[in-house]
Amino acid sequence: MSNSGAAVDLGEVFGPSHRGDEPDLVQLLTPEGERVEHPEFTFDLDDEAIKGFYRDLVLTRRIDTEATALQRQGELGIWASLLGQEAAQIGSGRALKPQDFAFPTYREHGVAWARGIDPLRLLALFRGVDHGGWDPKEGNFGLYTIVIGAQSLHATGYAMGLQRDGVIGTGDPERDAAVIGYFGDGATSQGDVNEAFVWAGVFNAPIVFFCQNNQWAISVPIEKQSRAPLYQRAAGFGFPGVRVDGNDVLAVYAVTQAALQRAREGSGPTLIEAFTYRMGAHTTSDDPTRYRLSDELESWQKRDPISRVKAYLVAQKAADDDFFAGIEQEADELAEHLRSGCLAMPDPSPLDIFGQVFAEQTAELQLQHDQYADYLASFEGEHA
Amino acid sequence: MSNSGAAVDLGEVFGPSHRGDEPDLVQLLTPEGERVEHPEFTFDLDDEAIKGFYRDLVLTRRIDTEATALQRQGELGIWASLLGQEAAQIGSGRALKPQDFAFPTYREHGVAWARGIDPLRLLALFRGVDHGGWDPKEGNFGLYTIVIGAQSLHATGYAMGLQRDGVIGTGDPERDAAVIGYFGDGATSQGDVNEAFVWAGVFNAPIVFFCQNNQWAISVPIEKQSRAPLYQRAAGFGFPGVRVDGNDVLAVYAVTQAALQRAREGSGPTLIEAFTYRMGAHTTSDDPTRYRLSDELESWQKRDPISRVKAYLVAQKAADDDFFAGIEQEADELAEHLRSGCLAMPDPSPLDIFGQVFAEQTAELQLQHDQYADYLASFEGEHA
Amino acid sequence: MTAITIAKGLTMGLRAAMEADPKVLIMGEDVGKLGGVFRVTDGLQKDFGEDRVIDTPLAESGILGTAVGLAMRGYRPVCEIQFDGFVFPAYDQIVSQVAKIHFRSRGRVPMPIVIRIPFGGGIGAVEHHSESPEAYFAHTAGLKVVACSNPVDAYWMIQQAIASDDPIVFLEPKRRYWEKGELDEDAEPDPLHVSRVVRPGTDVTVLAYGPMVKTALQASAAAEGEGKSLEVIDLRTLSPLDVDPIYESVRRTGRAVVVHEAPVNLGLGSEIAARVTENCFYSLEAPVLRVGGFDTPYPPSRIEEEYLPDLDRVLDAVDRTLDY
Amino acid sequence: MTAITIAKGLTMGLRAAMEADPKVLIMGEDVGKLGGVFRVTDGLQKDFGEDRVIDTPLAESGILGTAVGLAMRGYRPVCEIQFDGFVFPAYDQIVSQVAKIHFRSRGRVPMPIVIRIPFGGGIGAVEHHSESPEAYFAHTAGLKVVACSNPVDAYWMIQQAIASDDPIVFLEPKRRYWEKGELDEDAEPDPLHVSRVVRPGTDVTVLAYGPMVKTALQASAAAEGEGKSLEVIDLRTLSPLDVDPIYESVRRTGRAVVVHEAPVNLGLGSEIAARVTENCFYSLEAPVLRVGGFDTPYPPSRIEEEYLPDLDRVLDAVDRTLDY
Ligand SMILES: Cc1ncc(C[n+]2csc(CCOP(=O)(O)OP(=O)(O)O)c2C)c(N)n1
Ligand SMILES: Cc1ncc(C[n+]2csc(CCOP(=O)(O)OP(=O)(O)O)c2C)c(N)n1
Ligand SMILES: [Mg+2]
Ligand SMILES: [Mg+2]
Repeated sequence: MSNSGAAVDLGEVFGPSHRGDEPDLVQLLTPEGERVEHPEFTFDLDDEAIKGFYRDLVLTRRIDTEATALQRQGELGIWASLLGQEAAQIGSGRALKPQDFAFPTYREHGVAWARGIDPLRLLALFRGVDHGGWDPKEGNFGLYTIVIGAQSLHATGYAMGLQRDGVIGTGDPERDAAVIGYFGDGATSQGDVNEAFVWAGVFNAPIVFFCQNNQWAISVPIEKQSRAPLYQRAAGFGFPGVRVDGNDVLAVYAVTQAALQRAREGSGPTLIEAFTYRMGAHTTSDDPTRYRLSDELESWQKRDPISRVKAYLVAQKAADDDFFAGIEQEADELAEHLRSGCLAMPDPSPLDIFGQVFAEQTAELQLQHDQYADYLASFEGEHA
Repeated sequence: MSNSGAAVDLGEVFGPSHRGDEPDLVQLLTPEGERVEHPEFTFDLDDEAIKGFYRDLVLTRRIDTEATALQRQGELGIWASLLGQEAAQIGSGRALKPQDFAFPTYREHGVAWARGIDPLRLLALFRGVDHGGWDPKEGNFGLYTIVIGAQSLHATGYAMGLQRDGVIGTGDPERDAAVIGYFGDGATSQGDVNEAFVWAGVFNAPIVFFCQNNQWAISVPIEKQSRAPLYQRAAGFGFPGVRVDGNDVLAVYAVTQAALQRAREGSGPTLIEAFTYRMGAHTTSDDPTRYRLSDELESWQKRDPISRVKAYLVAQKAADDDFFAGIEQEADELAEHLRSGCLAMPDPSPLDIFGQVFAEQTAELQLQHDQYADYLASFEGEHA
Repeated sequence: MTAITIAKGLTMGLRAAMEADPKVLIMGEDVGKLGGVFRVTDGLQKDFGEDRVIDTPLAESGILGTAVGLAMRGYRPVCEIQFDGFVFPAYDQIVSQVAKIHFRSRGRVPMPIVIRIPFGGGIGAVEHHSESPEAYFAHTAGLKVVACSNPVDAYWMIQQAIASDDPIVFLEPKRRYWEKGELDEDAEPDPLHVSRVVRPGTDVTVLAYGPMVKTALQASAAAEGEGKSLEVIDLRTLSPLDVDPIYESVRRTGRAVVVHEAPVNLGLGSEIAARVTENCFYSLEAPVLRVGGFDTPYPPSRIEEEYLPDLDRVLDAVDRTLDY
Repeated sequence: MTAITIAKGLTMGLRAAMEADPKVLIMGEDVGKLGGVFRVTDGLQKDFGEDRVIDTPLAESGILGTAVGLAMRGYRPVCEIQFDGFVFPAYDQIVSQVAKIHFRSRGRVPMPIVIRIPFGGGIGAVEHHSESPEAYFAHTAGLKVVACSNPVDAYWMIQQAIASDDPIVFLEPKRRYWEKGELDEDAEPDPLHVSRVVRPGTDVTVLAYGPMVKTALQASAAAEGEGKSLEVIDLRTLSPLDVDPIYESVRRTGRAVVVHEAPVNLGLGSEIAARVTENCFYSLEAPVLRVGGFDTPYPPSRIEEEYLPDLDRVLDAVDRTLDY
């Protein structure tokens, strides 16, 4: 297949294909832990807040480690690790106000944490105990959505609901609300995500599209999903896009906070591309050695989202050994909570499912329930 | 619903939503029939060619008028008029080489004409005689596709086939081929069209996406489909987009020709937005007075695609009255061909459909065929 | 009592639902100023505004997907799919989201979404405008599916569907949109998920829904002339099926014919045949016969009358079951 | 003779098809270097290159839609859908394009596309990874649907499907991917659209396909111990159905049980029950019974074994039909 033998490159008459290949990356904290400034985005919280982020990052990573271990031990069916994406999730999750609403994929354990969801609820899903064990209205955190991209439209619709409820642009900071919709780099290829962009643009919906570009969709690299940098997708739908260092929790926080505020004020949608890296396998079922080289991983390890925050806190003398030790201990307790909670989790009753299909039960399902109950009862003698 | 009470507009930190609201429109022939130059695109054919375009435009419009009349008289079930879009279709259709392939919607009667499809075949579809009465391999013109946007992916796949066949970038002008995929402004909201953009970008497919922005999708105006000018959509997928005066057959030809050549040479996809206007109803079933004002139509009538070519030819003294009279006569003959051909068109046999489902007939369908034949035969006595 | 068409019954029902509950929204392509290509939403945007009657961009997945989000925020979206053949781009959102979210959330998140689909053929349309997709939805656990066949049901059933907290695919017999009936707004309507004997009879039970109810009634009138008494049941609810009146009737008649426009293979008739046989085995004098579209794509409209079940084909099946 | 798994049979079959015809392409998510999440395309990109084994962007409609265009250009795309639950974004392209283009073009444009779908449950997966969507496709005129149940069929059927000029939905029993069987590459395979008696018997006919064939065989072994002789038929072809061996068997046994994982309501069993009843009416000693998933969405995996038909539920149905 030869695509290269062009006699004259007519590219120029149409102008460049996209805005250039080396996009700006908003960064406020370097991999070495140095604070840097950005002309447009400022981080306006103090070191105490950064210590809070540090705690979130470490605990989130511990959730991930423990869940991975539980999966290896057969306690979970599968686990989707967020290793490497902690800053993208904590930075964005912490930028949310209580009245904002987040729509996750299946990997947003850090956002769940920031929204106050007990991580045991996440484990329940991956254990196969339920398909979504929390109430979206508590913590304003939607259920995990596995079909790639589907939630981007739900998020947009929810944002249109906020508009109809009159909680946009009132100027009341306790009231004005926005939506954040998460998805991955691979998801940007799905029709649904692009339709969400259309809708959000046309209706000026109060939504932030938060794309974690972790460079991979299982084994497929980002080059196979888009020829242009992802954040540039937004302009063609009529709203701004920005690329942020997804491993820099300060920058992610600052950019997300500004985009959310923009949405709450009624100025419409924003696409944030958090440039990050999936340091682990796609899930515990995956074997990334089949498709990527280890030096890529190594280069990203140098940009680890947690170590730079620690380096900063240490350099600033904002945190001492006790602080770090305290968090380690908290992490150990959390891990123990997860482990014991997971092992203690009861299986659901197979008879429950018949009542969960509809709000208004049907005679047919009630009959299936009763027949199945009778059927199960018919074995009771045998097994006794 | 108040979206406007923003305290501070944070728009600026993210930069502009899109590239600005007054996009360039490539034009080479003004509505008054004056030739103008454009820095990037040149029209390099002579007045004879323009006379050929004029003939195409007039005959295409006549096909449309006659088909509309036939529908009114009950001979067609429905007709989708291309009134006002003749230049967009003839200009782009005439830019195609024989080896190129075109994927139409349901309104590309002008492109069909340029590809040498007997317009009677179009009438057959709208009459309900068949779902697609021509062989796509003759004339390299795909079947009309009614599901909005679906054909954009077919076009992209076909273009990938050209790549695999090695007929891209060989430098042989008789061999190098490209694909053109047509769709409307409304179609740009469909997931499929955006997925086609993803694919075309990623695989650098030799395809021209030709969007006729006729300002309306039935009753829905373009503002409800996109917040940004449509041609700007392309950049976010990694290829160039351009807006051309869709009522200027010279400009459409020049731009399409350049984009096709770019594709044939292996430089990848282009999106062309032909800015035009649907001067008639959506179809003969539609009543546009319910949703749009007549002065909009009037302003577009001043930009009619045919009259400007006539004005040019007259001003240039490139064509005389005989020329114009000759074309009118040709048009009358064409209309007569359509009318008599349409009335003479035989209905299909209901027994044929069973054999058209599969390449390899199934026993089940053969049985249904035979049973239905018997059933029909059982009435024969009665009706005799 | 006023004489109204099915289309008018739907418009009136939608209006009543919007007046009763400010959370009811209408969304779809051309539902605003145009009032929909069938004018079912005529006048509603004018009276309820663009926030409640939403002309959407042209993408069905977008319509259903944003409806899910609106439902999560407490709204009750009524989505119009312009024609049956255009529901498929929304299929993923319907099957994997709308149908499953109540279950996924263990009942915490209801999905009060109505998906209105003008369905079926017989209007001389081009491809994709005459499909009968009901079996796809009836096979999908988590969806309820109903079809109206007359103006009175149209008026009440659409309101009941909107009032339901479950997602409902609401099928409208497009070729019957302009048929008239008398509406008494004060009468008590039947519940939504109930089938109804629309013509009593003794020899064969004919089961139909949507556009085929009229055809079945025509067949029963013709059969009467030949001394055969057909009992016609309008199913109304396709999922869940209301099986009791069906079984009751078949136990009396011993014979049943199911009629629909959709292809016979795995059409609604197959489920009804299977269940009737299982539950009325010893009453059946003949197998349940099915009359439907052939197992071909919908044909060009000049021969659609041959594809669609008509009076003669129903009578033919009736005769065949009587021959057993 | 070599012992191979179903997954391996498919890999070998795909390789053979690609060697036989340079127009055969493989496309899908992760089918390249990774070899697919089930490794069915393992090694093929390495040997046939990126032009013939195409890692696509993540969008199923895009996969099927571009496959249509490639087919129009003379290629024979084999599309992998990663899991059953992810076929729905491609539903429109499959139902309105792939299935209809041969018909639309009056036979001028064939659609030699194979859609491979690992289907069914039992692997402890999260939501959307255990669906059984076969009835959706079987109800769609213009598609052919087959399911393999063992390594030998996997090897031959995938090659036959690719060689067919019609679009074929090819269902792979994912929970049986690693089950082994002996392949004799020199043996003459059965044709694609043929059902097969895999265990002869006299009392009840048990019809199954894909993953349930093994379950049916287990049930028949257990029943034998209780003195009941079950005849097990592996349907193999779901659309068109190969009805003759089914009728022949039921006419002998007088009783039939259909088993599948998909919900019973409008599942394949309903069509089989309806047809068997119509065609073997006077031979039936009992109604055709159906064993399948409940009419709920697929449950969380900790209770999937309760949802899925197993040996006991098949035997229960067998006993119930014998009670008539
Ligand atoms: C519609 C659909 N197709 C395929 C899959 C299988 N799948 C699960 S995750 C995944 C890759 C997703 O990549 P990306 O969007 O980048 O998110 P990431 O997993 O990297 O966070 C795929 C293909 C799916 N879940 N849904
Ligand atoms: C998937 C789908 N949804 C809805 C329709 C009904 N429909 C036919 S044409 C049309 C408007 C198309 O607008 P546009 O893409 O701008 O093309 P135009 O008709 O203006 O040429 C609609 C909604 C359809 N054909 N397909
Ligand atoms: Mg990714
Ligand atoms: Mg338009």
